[in-house]
Amino acid sequence: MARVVFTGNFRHLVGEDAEADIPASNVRDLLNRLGERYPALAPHLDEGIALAIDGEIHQDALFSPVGPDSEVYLMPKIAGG
Amino acid sequence: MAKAHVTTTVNGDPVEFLCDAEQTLLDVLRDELYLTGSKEGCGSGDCGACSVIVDDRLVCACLMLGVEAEGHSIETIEGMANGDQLHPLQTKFLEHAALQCGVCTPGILVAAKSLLERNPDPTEIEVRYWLAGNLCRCTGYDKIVRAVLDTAQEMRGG
Amino acid sequence: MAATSNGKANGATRWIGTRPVRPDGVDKVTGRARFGADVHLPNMLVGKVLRSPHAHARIRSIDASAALALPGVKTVITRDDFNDLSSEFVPAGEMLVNYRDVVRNVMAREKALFEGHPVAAVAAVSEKVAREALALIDVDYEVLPHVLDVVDAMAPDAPLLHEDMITAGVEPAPTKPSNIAKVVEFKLGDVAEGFAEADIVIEREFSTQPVHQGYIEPHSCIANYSEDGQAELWCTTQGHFVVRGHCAKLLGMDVSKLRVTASEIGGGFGGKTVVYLEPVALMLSRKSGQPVKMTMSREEVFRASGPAAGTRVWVKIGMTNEGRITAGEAVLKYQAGAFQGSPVQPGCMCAFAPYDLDHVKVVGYDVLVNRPKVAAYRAPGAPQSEFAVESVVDELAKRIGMDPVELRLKNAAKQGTKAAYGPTFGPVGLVETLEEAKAHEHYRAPLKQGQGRGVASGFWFNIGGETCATLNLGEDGTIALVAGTPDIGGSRASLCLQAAETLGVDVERIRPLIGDTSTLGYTFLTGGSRTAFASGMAVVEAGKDMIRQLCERAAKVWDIPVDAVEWADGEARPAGSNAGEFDPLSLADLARLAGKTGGPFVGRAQINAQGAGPSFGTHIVDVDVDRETGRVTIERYTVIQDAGTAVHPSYVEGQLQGGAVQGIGWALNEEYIYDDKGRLQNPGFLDYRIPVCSDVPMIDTVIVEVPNPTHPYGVRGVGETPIVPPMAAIANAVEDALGMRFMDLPMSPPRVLKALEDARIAEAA
Amino acid sequence: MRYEAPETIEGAVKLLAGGGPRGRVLAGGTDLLVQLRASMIAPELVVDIKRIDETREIREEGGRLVIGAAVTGAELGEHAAAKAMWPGVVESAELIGSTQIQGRASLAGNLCNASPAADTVPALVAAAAQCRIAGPGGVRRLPVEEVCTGPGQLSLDDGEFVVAFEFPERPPHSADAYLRFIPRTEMDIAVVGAGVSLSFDDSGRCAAARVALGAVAPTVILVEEAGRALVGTECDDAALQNMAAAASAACRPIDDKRGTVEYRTKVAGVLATRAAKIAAQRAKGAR
Repeated sequence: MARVVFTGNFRHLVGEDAEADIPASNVRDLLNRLGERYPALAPHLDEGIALAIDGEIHQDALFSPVGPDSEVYLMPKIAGG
Repeated sequence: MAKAHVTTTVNGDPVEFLCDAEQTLLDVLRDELYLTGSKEGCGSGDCGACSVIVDDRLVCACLMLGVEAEGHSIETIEGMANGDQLHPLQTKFLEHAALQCGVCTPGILVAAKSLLERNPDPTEIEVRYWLAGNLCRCTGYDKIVRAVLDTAQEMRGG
Repeated sequence: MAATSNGKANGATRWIGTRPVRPDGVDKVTGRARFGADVHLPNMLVGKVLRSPHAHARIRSIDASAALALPGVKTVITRDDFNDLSSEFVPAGEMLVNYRDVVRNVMAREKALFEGHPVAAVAAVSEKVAREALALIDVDYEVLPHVLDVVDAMAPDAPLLHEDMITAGVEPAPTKPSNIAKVVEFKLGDVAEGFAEADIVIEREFSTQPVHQGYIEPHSCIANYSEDGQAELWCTTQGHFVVRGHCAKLLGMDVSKLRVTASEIGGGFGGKTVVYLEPVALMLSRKSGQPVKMTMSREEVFRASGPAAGTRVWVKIGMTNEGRITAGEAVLKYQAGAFQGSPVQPGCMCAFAPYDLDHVKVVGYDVLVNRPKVAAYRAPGAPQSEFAVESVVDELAKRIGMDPVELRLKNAAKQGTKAAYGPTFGPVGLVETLEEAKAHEHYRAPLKQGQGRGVASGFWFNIGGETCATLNLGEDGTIALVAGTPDIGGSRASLCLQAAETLGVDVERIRPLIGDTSTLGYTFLTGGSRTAFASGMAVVEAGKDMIRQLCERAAKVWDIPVDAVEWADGEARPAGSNAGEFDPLSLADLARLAGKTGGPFVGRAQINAQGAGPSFGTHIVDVDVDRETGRVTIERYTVIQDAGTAVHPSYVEGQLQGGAVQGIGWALNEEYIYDDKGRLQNPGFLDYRIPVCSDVPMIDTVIVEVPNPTHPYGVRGVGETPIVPPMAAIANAVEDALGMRFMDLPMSPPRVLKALEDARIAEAA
Repeated sequence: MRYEAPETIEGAVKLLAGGGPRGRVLAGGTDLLVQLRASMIAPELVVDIKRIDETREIREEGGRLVIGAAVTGAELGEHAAAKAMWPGVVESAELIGSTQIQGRASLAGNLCNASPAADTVPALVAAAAQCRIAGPGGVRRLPVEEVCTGPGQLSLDDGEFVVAFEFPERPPHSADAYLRFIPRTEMDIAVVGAGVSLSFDDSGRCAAARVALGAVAPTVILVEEAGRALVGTECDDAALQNMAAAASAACRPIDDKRGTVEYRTKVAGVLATRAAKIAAQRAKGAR
């Protein structure tokens, strides 16, 4: 079970939960399950998000692996100048 | 208004062109003679990207009318290398990585050449003030100043 | 097959870390390099934009009939020529863009939202005729009240830029529209608890002015739209694939029908990640049936492109008497300009990033004002919030008499620290930069009478993203490297070095090219400090792809299994039991045999680079202040930054130096000055004062290398972090010199002198 | 727009007198071309005076310096005699813009652009320089401070143009200095400018003093009270303080993008003091 932590405004979309344990082997699984569990979050998972998987930032990467004990932060997407 | 006929020397070659009275020397160089090495960064003499040498004086080509060039001699970045031999400043700018995007580089090289022709042994402060009219937004000027000082030393035979 | 690289992991590198002359260097010192405005096409027209003279006005009607009647005018376009687009967010340079807004930004629809907002454009046979035509276009405006300041724009009675704007991120959603597009919040722990643990709590409010990226090359492009619906576009941009996507969307084209070529780019710093002229030029070309060239004047660049957001930032930090920071809280209000999308989100995330904190709360507001839509500018959003935080941290250090570097070391984020914005840091180099600062001769050098010294640290994430690269092996064994990220400051050199290292060949044998949008797969732009990292990663992958092919071919030639071939030092060698059985086949040998053995070699990579390494820096600055005129002079400056691995150290140093000097301008003199009608008063380099050569000293650099484990050679990306620390470092140095803290930028002479005078008056009273 | 480059004063006068109100004189062009480009002006005729010999010469006429209208800052800076006689005037010309601008910008252009912030004008006024003006009525002379009547406004008649600047004879123990304040070290328009010209008697007392300020009023101003505060003194600190107070008191500046009223007023006194110190130093070393 990956431990998912919601940062920023994603917290507002998941009700009281700041964190959730989600079984997933990769980002796509994780996002699908998050969308099922938090319908309000679902529309935001398509664009504009980044995941920090064990500290490493992944953006637009559906098949990045998620480990059984991974800590995953759901954050806004980052760009730059 | 008919165009004016102007006879000049550009990088040592006799050049004739036709231009409107309103056209700047920079317009003429870039749009009539296709010498696009001189850049337009501001059009008001504030950035130095269009620096050229007219009769041994460093000027902004955007602040001179094309018609004023009649009978004068103009040097641009395109005339700086001698055939396939780069000018020592050009070589040193490459060695020192004294450019990033490179758009200010032609103007800075022309300005630096003009400095070294007048003052073969400038101090850092003299280099900085001479080049104050050449804006560079990428480098913070450090490597540019070092490249000019190093070239000066090399050209003096040091 | 066992491809071994000579990378960091194996110890010594042959090419990484060397300083060859850049491959595009000669073109750039001879004037040969072609930038945006350096191209002329046969039958070309000149396009010019008519811009709103009002900061806020409803456009009742536009009559272009007189302009169209002028001989030499080929076409005029207005809002009517662009289809309206619905709200749809896509990634661009900075966060996301909404096409509904993009189409309005390139050509005003219902309203002009800032002075300089395009309202029409004309294509004519010459610049002169085009200018005359602009004067003949009759626009009927209903001038509306405008708002420029972020706090004013948040007031309940402020003039509304978008009458249907409902603030996002607030529950329950507001019922009334406002200029606040979005509220964002980042929380860690419980700040109330943290402040309760503190012995000292300091709160301060800061302001920063919008600043322009200040690239020397104005925006420029040539569009050539043909009657068969295909088009080519040449433009100066940080990302031609992004330009293609935006333009295709705005013109209703298939992306395959639009080929975009990136010219050499004369600076961008984030400002050339969006489209301004490009869709307009394409539309003019489509309507006129001729190529159209458009170039902004410097004045247009200032009035209608960039800038970085002006901000108000409130910060509160608690600390124990021993110097442990217990909590940090901040409220950030960022100007977005005329459309939503300020970088307030990254501003929030970066604010406390250099610190290992248990309790953080940052709230950010994205606020519309009647100014040009902000664009990315080096570490977008971070310099403003970190200026505030690093100033308060300095004050805290002074309060307990602790050295400010010590205080930072005591609280520094390091590997394993839960970043204030959430995730846990992997290997990062903040502590290393602070240790270097402490040990640096500059930090201990005596100051002259009246001078002051300041330090500050800074953080930026860096990014990866979609990236392609191709290596084409020529028949003589030399290589053409094709990348899709425009070279804005020497990246061709760093890509060639990474390819040379991977392939084990001389870097001189690799010639780089920035491919157009039809030669490579989609590649995200040059920005986010991603080029050396992500294009580098792609080049390394392409190199490995080629090595795999080369080894397969050698195996064929030798008639041995492919796993019995190894690649080392630029040649295929028989390995294992076959070692020494055959003479090695060099790259040139295999290239020569290519045709007879199965065809040419092309190494490719198409990746979505993940795991960009965050970058920290620490700056030290000495200032002198003329007490009678208020002028602040930078006497000495040192930049220390973690580069992960410096592929070409000269260009890494250049990034650090350039970023620092841009920061000096931001700190001391750069600002937009508007009149009471919302018209910009200083749209030129004369009165928008970027640093000139004589304003600054040499900028010393120290490159720290804490490798990024996700990149084969440890690259992090270096371009953005160096603009983060200067404002606070300089404010801290001025405080050290004068005993007076400046919380409003820029610290321009009138502002400094006024503070000195006020202090003298207060002292006398 | 028509461009003409006459080779004689008479030729220029004839063109300008016939050109009507939309004829413009072109010397260095560093202001004119910027205004042309910004469409601030749209002259029908531009008369380039650089091919007239008198406008290009620096010479001494009976101990008095004469500088041609179109002489550039760079040329003036290289003229050892001019620099020795009027170091303040020369340094003011050398402060206009960048090296590139120096290669073109002229004294007359700087004056006739009629900006209150023109760098050379306070130095020329402090030096008591006169303009030699040619026109349909012949040649007349006008003190520099009387040429500009307001921002962009000149007292010259149609057909008139400045041919040269004439400087007074320089008594012994005299020198001038010019300082300006700009936010950067180069490339800016003066926020405040101060020109000071001093003459001392053999005993080291100030015999004559002229103090002129730029960018603190609609035109460059000659502050007679400031000069009087120095005359008869040894330019000691007390005298300089009085002079600075008089200088600040004479300011009638505006708030604009380059500075505030209070800033300009305060810094005018500071710069006048600093310039006076330099002039005094030079005068003591002179002759």
